[in-house]
Amino acid sequence: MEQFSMSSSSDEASSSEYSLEYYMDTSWILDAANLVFFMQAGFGMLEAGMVRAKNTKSILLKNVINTAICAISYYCLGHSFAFGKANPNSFMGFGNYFLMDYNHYAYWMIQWAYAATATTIATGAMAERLQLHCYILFTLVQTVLIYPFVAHWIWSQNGWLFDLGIVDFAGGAVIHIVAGITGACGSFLLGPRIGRFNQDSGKPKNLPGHSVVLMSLGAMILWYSWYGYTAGASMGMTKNRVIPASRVSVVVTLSAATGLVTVLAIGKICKGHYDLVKGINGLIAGLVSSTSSCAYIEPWAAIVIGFIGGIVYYASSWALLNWLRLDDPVDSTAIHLFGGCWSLISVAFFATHGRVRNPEITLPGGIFYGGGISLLWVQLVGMVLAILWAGFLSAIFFFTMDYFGKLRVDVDTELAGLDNSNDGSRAYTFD
Amino acid sequence: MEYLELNGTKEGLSAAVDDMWVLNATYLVFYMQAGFCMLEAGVVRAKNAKSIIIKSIIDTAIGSLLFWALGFGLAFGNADKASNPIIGTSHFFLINYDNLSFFAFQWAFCATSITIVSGSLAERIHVTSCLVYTIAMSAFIYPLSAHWVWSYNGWLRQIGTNGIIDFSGGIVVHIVGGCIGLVGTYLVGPRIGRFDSDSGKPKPLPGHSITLYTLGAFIIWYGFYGFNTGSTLGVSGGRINIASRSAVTMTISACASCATTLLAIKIKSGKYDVVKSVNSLLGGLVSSAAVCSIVEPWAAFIIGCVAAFVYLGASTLLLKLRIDDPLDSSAIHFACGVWGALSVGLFSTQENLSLILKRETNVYGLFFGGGFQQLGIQLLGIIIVIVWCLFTSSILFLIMKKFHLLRIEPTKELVGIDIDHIGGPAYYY
Amino acid sequence: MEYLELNGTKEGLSAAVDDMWVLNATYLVFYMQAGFCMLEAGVVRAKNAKSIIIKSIIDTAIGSLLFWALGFGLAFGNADKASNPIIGTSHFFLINYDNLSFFAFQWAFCATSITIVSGSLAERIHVTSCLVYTIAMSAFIYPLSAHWVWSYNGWLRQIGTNGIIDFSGGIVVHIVGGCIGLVGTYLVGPRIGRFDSDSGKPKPLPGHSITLYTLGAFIIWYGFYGFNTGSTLGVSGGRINIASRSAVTMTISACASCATTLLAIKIKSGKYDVVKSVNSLLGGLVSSAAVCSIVEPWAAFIIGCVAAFVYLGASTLLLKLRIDDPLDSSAIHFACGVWGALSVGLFSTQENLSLILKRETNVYGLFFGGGFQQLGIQLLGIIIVIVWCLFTSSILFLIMKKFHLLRIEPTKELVGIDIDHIGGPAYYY
Repeated sequence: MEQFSMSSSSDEASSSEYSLEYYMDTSWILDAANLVFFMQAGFGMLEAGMVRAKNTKSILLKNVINTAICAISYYCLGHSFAFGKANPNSFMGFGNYFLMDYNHYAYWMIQWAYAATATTIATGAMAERLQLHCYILFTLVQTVLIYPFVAHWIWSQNGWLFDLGIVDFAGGAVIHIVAGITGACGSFLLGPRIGRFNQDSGKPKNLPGHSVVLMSLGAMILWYSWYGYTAGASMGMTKNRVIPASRVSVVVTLSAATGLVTVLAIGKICKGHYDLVKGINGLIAGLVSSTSSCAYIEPWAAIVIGFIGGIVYYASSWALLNWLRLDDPVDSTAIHLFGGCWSLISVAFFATHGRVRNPEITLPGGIFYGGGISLLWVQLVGMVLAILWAGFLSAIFFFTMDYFGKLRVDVDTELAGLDNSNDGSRAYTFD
Repeated sequence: MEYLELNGTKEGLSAAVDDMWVLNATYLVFYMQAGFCMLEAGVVRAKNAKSIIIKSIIDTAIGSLLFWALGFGLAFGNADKASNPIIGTSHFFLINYDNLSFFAFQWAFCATSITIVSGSLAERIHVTSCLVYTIAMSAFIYPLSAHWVWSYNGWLRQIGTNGIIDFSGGIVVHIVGGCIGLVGTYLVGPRIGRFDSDSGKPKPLPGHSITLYTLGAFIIWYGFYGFNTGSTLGVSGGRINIASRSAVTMTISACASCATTLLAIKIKSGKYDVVKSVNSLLGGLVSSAAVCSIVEPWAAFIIGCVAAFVYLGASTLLLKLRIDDPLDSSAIHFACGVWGALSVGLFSTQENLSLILKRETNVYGLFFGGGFQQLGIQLLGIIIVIVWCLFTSSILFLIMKKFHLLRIEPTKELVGIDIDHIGGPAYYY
Repeated sequence: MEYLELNGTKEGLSAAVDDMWVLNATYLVFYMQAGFCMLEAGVVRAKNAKSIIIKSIIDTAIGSLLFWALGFGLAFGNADKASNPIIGTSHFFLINYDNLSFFAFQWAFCATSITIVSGSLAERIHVTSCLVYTIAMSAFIYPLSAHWVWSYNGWLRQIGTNGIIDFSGGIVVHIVGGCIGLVGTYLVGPRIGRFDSDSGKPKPLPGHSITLYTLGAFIIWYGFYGFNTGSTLGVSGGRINIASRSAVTMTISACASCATTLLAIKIKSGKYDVVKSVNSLLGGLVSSAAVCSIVEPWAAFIIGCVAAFVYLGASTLLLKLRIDDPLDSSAIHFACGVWGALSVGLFSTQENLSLILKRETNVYGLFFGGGFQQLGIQLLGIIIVIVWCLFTSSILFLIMKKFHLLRIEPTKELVGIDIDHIGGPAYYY
């Protein structure tokens, strides 16, 4: 993100506002923002495929809510808290509420699309049992109180983690860790779905989603839009930024492919057959694993990162389910929280190319390139702080909702399916 | 659209960048066909899924061919000011025409307009009649409206100080498509079982897959970014700022409209309604089409909120009038299109309007003190286009009705079009 | 492809714009994977949906890894004219290679070629054999064809006045994919129940969802815009005009092909056939791949109309020969690919050909008086590539057959691959 100092270039934009460079950069951002937005369709299909047919409609509604409500709240307040220009400080931004006195609309577009992604990922973990109004309230909390602060710390030029020199190119921490931990909190407080664990033995039982085809469609759409998601974070094409954008495209593809292959191979070895559902999750875990580092690493490192990302996903998914009893219907905690952490940490080992977004700090190079472990500490601090902030605030929110009995649907509704009670009718009618 | 330099010189890198922008937008608009196809397939019953898909394919394929052969010439032929304000007369089959990226973009717009109609007529008309109205629309009805509103010498473009303002097809695409769909669905009559035969109360005929429906809506939304921002026809000369503004305002207006409907229905009936919310989202997008480049974000918010009620009102009114529009296409595209086109006269600011017109103007939105003139012109333009569509499409559909080409027989309708006409159902599980 | 300056210096703004164009196109081509995946999933029976998806995804992933490791080096290593015309020998693992956007674009092409094969082999082969042919194709078969046709020093590129012309992979991608698929499906044999065991008449085994099928086709269409227009490898220096032309001609050719099939089948059998029309649409796109940048729109129309009959003829012929290709992949990609590659020798105009070659040429399309040379070169190239694919893939598939890795057992085929190999069915309703 911003390492190529979007905000500074928009300061100097007044001079260059009518240059071709400016037009190109902005059109690049807009194109990328469209793609990032399209991730909503990808997540929508992915999650719809992973839930049971009786809850499909509610999950689709959830995604529409996430996108729409997020746009409104991010427009009103979220963007100001993250990137507002008045009274610069290291904790949060102020000013430019309702996009007033703000001209860089394209920048708002892509940031909104990022914020919407963070919301959608988080709510996936709470699928099939959360009351629908919680989706609306949670979206508000996430896009106004939780996400913008982390975004400010890491991506804004005044942010304190930015000053420390944290490297998070396309949001491994800002988006995936934040989304993963909030989702995990919600999912944990909600408790598992009915029937997820055997009542006697406590063994987890499979509750397969209703359509692997939709899942794959969603994953393919995600893969596609991921190019905009990561390459767009270069925030432009000129001044040699096209080179990291090209690098990003190659790196992301390699780590996604490796993630998929790794998880499929593990499944084949452990279970004797190819597990497509896990494989697709592995694909996404591979994508997530390289988000922080994608502009800075060599292609071979992408393979290593994707490989470890696949293992991290598979192991954490198993551990969360069997040890923590966390029932995450779409595995978003394992993919995004652990994948996001790995992506943030892996930068400290593999980084070699490009320059860090803070122009005053030179990227020391990863540990494998003899850069020392200073960067690793910064990355770890960023990771822990993002987890604490997002985890703490979201826990308060979910506790409050739970306290007033507004969190989880009642047993009858859950058994009948959310669609039948909340939205009136089923998602599918084949007569 | 085209307020920006269409006929400017095409030289050098900035021209290349402009064309690149237009081409990318064109692809997105073509991709909206996939969205409409899924949207429509999801909302019909499984027994008619295949027939609605073939209609989508026909209108894209046949419509594109005819627009290439005739439509584009009628719409944008002889774009120099000296020529005919009613109809274009050159560049048929792209003869002697070089600005292919502009052509491709217009082409995709025409395909969108046609595909809107098929939603209104779903589940009960002959595939053949789809062929007929596709030909009529792409070769004649759509091109003339486009000429009047968008061509440099179109007569609606020339009235008043600014001429009619329709940035990216709120009138030309959505009102035309929605209005023809409305006429069609009125003349075809409701689907069997849609209204109780005794009481006349509407009964729901739910579509077979909300998932497909939502997927379609998301794809349309995605494509709409090409639709609205591509209408700058380039990025150079500050046009990228107009495009950025369009992207932001259309997003806000769509989301506001969706949220309004969601909450309004929740408050009224205690349930969340996915289909209506998504429809309303589309309504918000449609109402932003004409106006997205010339309003402030907060105005887009208001436009979106109003669009929700426009959509809900229109949808309820249609049911009261016992007009059965399976996809609510006419409520979405016609009613919200009209609202969007009117809102140009209400919310456009002087600064933004001057920017897209490339000259200072004293006539702008009513709410900003720009007077009634622009509102009047918009109203006039809307009425003209509606009358044109009503007239031509009534004739078209009545002739088809006369020759029994319009509606399939009741027995076949009950069985489903797919079995009889398309050779088997869409699904085998 | 690569007729345009591949190795030109990459400096300044115009290089950035060019790379941006290539990258956007690359994303679109990768997105075609989603299209193929849905297309193939829709056309198989529900019991095999999961297995076809896993094949699609595996070939993208493994294919990408191998093309990165080996394929790209074999195809485009040592692109200076002094080196080997048969095989490239550098840049394995992207070592010492900087033009990453070009690499990514080529990569997406390779993935497309591989994924075409899995359609032909659907519903009856082992997932493992999919792994094997993916490795062979991405590391060996595809790269060599690409080297011959596209690399500066490829030997097919150097024969005759212009060398072989394959603008965006009609030969390299579609003929290679389609031909290997054809060999595979012939050696695997038809699905159980496809041909009546007594009479030998083909019986339909309809896919489980036409909706998915159409969605896939629309996504492929969308991705094809990247496929064809991205092959300019940039927009500067007038290349954007070539891209615009490609976008227009490919659309016309696809629509013409679709419309022709639609009407031809309607006239012959009285029904509209969605699957065949959509296949024909894809056939039109495929036949435009080699030729889209060098023909006039009207020629694209003719190419499309002929492509429809090429597709229909090939499809019928395959059934006559009792070759069961579940997706008609070989009819679409192989037959229409051949037609498209030949049409370069028939329809290319001197002006357009000079433009993409960046020099005056006297050898061009036969119908424009450019003589037989180009047609002959195209024919030669096609034959060479076909022979190459036939030879390598026969060996490959025969070895797999020998070791019983190719086809699953009949009992499992009847139950469906998903239950046995992939751990459960694709759907739970």
